[in-house]
Amino acid sequence: MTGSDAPAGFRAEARAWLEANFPPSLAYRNPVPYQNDAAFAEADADWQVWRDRMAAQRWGAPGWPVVYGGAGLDAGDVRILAEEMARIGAFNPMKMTGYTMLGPTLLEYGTDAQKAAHLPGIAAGRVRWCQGFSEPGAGSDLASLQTRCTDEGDHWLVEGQKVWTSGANHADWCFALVRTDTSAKQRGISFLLIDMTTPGVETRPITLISGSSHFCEMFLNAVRVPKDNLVGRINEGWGIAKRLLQFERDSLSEGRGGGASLLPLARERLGVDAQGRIAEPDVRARLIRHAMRVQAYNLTRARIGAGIKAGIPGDAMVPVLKNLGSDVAQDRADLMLELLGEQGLGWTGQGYGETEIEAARQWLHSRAFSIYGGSYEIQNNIAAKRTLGLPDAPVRK
Amino acid sequence: MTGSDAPAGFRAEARAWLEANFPPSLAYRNPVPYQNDAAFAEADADWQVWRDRMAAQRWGAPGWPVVYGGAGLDAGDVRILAEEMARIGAFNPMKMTGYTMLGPTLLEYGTDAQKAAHLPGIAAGRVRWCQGFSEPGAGSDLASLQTRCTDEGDHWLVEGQKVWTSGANHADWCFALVRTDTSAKQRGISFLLIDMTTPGVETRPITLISGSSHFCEMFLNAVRVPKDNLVGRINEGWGIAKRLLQFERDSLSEGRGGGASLLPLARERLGVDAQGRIAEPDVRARLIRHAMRVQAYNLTRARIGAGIKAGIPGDAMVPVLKNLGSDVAQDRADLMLELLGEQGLGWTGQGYGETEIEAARQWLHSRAFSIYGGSYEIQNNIAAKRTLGLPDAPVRK
Amino acid sequence: MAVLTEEQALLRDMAAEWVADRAPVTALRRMLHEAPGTGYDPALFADMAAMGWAGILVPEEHGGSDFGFVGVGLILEQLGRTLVASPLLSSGLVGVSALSLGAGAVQQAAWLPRIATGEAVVVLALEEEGRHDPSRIALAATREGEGWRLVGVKAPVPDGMAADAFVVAARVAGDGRDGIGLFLIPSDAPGLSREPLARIDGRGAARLRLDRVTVGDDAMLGGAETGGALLDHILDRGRAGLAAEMLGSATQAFETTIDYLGTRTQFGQLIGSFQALQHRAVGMYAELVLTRSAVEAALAALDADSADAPMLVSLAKALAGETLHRVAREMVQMHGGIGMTEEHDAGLYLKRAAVADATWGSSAFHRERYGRLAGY
Amino acid sequence: MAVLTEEQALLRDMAAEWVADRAPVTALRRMLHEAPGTGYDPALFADMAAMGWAGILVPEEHGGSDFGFVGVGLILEQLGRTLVASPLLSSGLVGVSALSLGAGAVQQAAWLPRIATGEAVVVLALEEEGRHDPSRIALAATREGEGWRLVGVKAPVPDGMAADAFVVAARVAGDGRDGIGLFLIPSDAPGLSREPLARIDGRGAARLRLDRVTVGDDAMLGGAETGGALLDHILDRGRAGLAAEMLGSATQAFETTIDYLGTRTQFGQLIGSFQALQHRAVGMYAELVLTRSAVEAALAALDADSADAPMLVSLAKALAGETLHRVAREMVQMHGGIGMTEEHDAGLYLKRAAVADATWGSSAFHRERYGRLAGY
Repeated sequence: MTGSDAPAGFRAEARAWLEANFPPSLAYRNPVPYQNDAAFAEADADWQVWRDRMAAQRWGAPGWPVVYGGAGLDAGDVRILAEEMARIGAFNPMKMTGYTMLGPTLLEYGTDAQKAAHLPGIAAGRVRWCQGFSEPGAGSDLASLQTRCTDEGDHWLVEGQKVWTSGANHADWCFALVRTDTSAKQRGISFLLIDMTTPGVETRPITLISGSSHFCEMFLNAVRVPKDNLVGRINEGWGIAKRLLQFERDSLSEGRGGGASLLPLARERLGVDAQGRIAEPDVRARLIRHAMRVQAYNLTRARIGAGIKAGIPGDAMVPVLKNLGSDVAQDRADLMLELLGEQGLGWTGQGYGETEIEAARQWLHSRAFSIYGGSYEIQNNIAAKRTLGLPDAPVRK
Repeated sequence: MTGSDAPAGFRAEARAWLEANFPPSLAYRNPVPYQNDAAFAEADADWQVWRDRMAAQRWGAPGWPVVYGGAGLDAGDVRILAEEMARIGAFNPMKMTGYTMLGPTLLEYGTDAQKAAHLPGIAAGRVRWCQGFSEPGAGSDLASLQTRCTDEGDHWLVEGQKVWTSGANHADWCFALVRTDTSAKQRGISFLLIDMTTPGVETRPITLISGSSHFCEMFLNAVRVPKDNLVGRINEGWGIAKRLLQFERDSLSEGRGGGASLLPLARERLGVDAQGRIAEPDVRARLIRHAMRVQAYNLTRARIGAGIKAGIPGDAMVPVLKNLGSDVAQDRADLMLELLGEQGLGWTGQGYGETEIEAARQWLHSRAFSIYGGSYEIQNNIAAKRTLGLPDAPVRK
Repeated sequence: MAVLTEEQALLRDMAAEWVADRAPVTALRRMLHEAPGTGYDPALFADMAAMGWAGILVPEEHGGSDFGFVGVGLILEQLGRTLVASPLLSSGLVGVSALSLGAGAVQQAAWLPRIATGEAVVVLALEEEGRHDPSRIALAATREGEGWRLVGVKAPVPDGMAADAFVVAARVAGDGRDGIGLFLIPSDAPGLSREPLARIDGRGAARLRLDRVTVGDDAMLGGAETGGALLDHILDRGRAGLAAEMLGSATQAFETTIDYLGTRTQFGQLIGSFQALQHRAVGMYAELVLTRSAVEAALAALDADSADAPMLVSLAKALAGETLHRVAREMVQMHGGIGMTEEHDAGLYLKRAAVADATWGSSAFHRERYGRLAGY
Repeated sequence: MAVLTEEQALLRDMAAEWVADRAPVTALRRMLHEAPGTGYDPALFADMAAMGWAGILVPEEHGGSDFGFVGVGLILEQLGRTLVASPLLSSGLVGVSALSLGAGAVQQAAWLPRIATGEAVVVLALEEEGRHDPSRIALAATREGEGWRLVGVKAPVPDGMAADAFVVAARVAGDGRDGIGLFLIPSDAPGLSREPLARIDGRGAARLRLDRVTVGDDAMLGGAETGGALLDHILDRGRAGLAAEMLGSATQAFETTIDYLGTRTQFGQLIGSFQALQHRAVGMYAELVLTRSAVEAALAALDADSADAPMLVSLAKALAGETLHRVAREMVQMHGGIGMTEEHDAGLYLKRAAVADATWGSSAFHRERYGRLAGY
């Protein structure tokens, strides 16, 4: 990828369309994860235009079958499209929970009816999903969940509480893990789709240290769910969830190497010396190391992507990439704060520019990268066991 | 300690004596741990002069009672003496295994007869000791040792094998852990003093990656040991050994912050820029961080020393200091190698200066700092449990 | 812990007890909620002043106790534990230092007694909306008749909304450290206006605007040639005090985390028994040990007026910044999701880490300064 | 692993098989014991040459296969696994690059076919007993009649005892990168002498003395103005190849360590089940993943003659140095005492890490170079 050649084929097509249709006002502005919920984005007129154009082009779910709202592109063209978007700081507006997590899971495990019912709305960015997995006190030990789901003959009856349900307050639907057998741990869990408008579903936002509230508590009080909304078989939801979590980790590590280069900001805020070097040697050394790791990380994503295209499985890399992605993104947020100095500490109000406020919020939010989607520690445990084949620690189960 | 005042009292006395008696040729040349054995040092005429002067002055064991060959100084004066030695790059030539480990242990646990028999020889630097603890295959799990010691009425009979016995090939005596009860683990271990000239004791040097051979295998074939050579009571040697290992860790972390500053070498080898700064920014940033950590480490040793003097116990710090000491010393060795570039890679022969060869050997040797005397991992385990009070990991015993 | 005199130990114990009783983290939350214009709880500060803390560095002839930097460090460390917001550092240490080191007898007599009683707050107005660099001050002070005219903006000014007077660092000549003058300016001076800044740690700070503020020659602290050196002295005292406060915050964040590791269960075992977390905890503890040594040495060097004080101060501030950042991050990480919520204390320590680190030079600034002072 | 062509995959598999069969680490120990004057085992290198590896970058018209940098990287990576000593990198890659990029047709025809068969070894004589810095070459080449006279010392020269000719970098004018000339000088040139250097990795290196060696204008590669740029090109190829070799060494050191973690028992459990070691192992693996990406990208950029090759090469060499150092240290640490003994392989990887990192610029050098190239 030297960028020196003129593009041809699908790359040329994608580039032309993106240049004609992507609103420049949005460049490099998404994802803004600490407030990356639909309600925020939809308040932006350009964002709406962009979503609708992408929906019409079917490039919000470029690799999905046409019958389910996708464009049916092959993996190579999907990658080219992503590269061309990254080139100009564009993004996929459909890339929310439904698209990154539930979509691929339904494609693998859903019935034809479930796929037809749910995928087109996701591909068009019209139906918002949330993930009802975590429960209070469970933390990383997901399988200890307690939300009960009982078979009432013509429907399921669900009773319990979820937490860390991202975007639940704006979501139309929820995919949830529920306990259908209390005598087993993993083997007593099922995977259920719940309409958020069902009576008995209530949500309450949790305020985070970054000031945003896209996480919620979700209360399920005698919620009646149609029998058809079970994905896979009863008590086999844990396997589906593990697969879905792979998609999640994968989507979380994507884009971590993104964002505009810190170089212009660094030159502006730190100044340059007589040799044209950034004037503060200590910060400069850290900026260089960061730039190198970002490039190596992005080369790694490209390499693994090319391998997958050629049939080399990339699953073993997923937990490692998740942690590397958190690292580079947190490092970037740290450096941004360092560059801004006193101007990077603003919470609201006058005295601070929009980017300055955003840098502070983003820095606070970045600490979550190594917690959600499976913590840093959990990823390391998984990688030690599955990727490296190291022996099990004698953990009491 | 600003150094601006003229010294008074014991400090003045120590400074004057040291300046008059310490051979300048030895300044900053000890410890050279990778070859820090008596055989090496004794080949140096100045080293012999220095040892004999220190022995006559009784400052080789400054804090020990006069009756056992010490100078009977109080803790404050002992520290002043150490500071004055550090000031001119001097060192204590008696500071070998016998002095740092066995001496304080005998002072606590030995009989009067044992103290009278062994301490004066150590204080004068005339009797060399080695430590017979580790065994093949035991690694960090010291208490799994197998060397058998049986009571034959008028003597002990010892049979087994030791390894990592530092300086065994030059030692006169050995303090060893032996198994006197096979039905218990820790509670079946005793602490024994063995004359290395006893029939059945054989040693074989182990060559290390740094090319030195101060570690040995030690074979004990039907070795007869007098009954009086047991320190403490039978089967209670593990407690004594743990205490001795604290002395060892403590002595290992001592002096880790020492050595001449890297600054002159760095300025010479890297050059300086127009502003007088070391010319390579990346290496310079690392040198600065290293200098800061060395100073903080030395301040910490001084602070804890002052606390101990005032009756604040320092035991909880020992494992933490051991690891910090390894870190700074390894970091120093790394930086030395970096500064020398291609000239830091010599093994022997022409083309390399003496300091250059020594830097390479010292770098290789420095990797052992975090292994011997209780590995980095073991120190962390101890500190987690004893210093921080964290709960036990569910390790199978 | 340093070896303390009996008086020092008493002071520390009194501070620890007061903080636990009167100013736990809930007091900070209450202050954030009530949002007084000062950015701290005036009742709490009055309480501190009544105990003599506001005057702890004020000479005895001006009504203080002149207790020294090790002493004030002991209090600041305890305040740091629960993130107490107060002008003890900005005024009681930095303001007092500016006046003690640079002001004439008249100004000292006018301000120091009132600072000691807590009636007056005098703070340093230094930063100019960017990265800390005292040698690059731009706010212009130009000669006007027998006095000076100052024009420009200062922000952030810690505790600037509560201040009764400012020590304003201004450019009087050339560039670099040598052309800096310090001016003592009352907050009601014509042409001076201020507005509050909302920062992530919720403490009081102001944006100060000087619109042709004119002052007489007697407003200048020190001389026009020595202002830069004087500023360094004042800053080093503030940095050492801040490092002590940061050490307290880091120590508390660490202890809270260790407690959590000993009570929280995951996968059927206490998370504190997981070896990877244990080793990271020991690593943090080691950093705290090093930081404490550096902080105590810096404070003692200031008390002794020793020549290596600037290096030791940079060592202390750099390590305090690195350590507080690291511990606060691990506090969030080891608490997991709950540590990211506004209702948990971890976020408060994290936010304070960022502000405290940036104040009067980040770790990066002080590593570089240490390197220059040491000849690297 | 990169997506390889069928030919490349075959080459890699052949190399892996050959290394396992013919050149395990015991072969290095045998060589160190026998200490041939070359610093490598000539029989093994003859074997490599017979398989066509010595000529893998030589153009087809000169008897090579011109297989490209990704291809030679695959071989070097396999050789790196067992620390095979050979002039494949110093001559087959660097020597060939100097001749291909800088030599005239006569010299190419004289040397390239003999390099391809393994008969001749041509290496770069660059360093001058200090830190790597190609812009500060001091060895003087002065005009003498129609040619040049060279005086000075070059050390270390990798595989310099075995070399039949040297590409000597010399100062022809001014200072900095612009006044550098490269001269092709046969090892039997009058005034040229050499002595072996004993380095910690045991491979062959020489100290070269040029005592008024005179050569004609035709000995100069490239021109007097472009020598510095030519040298950078040659070096970048060498660095990328070396990074591939280092990746192989690091990968093997890692795998050996992982195996040990899965078999060694302490305190009644496999040490690989200790969580602190597991997390450190995953950390190493992540570095290996990043390093592989950088190495493959650098080699591919050289094949494509792409403008970002210098940056990618510095990225690869820097990461390879950091990673090999880290993995070799952890190999020693995780093996404990046995890892420190001469009889264990860990020390061989550690020693090689130091030499390979320092060769043609350490990680520190390449981080700085990357930063300059990127505009930092």
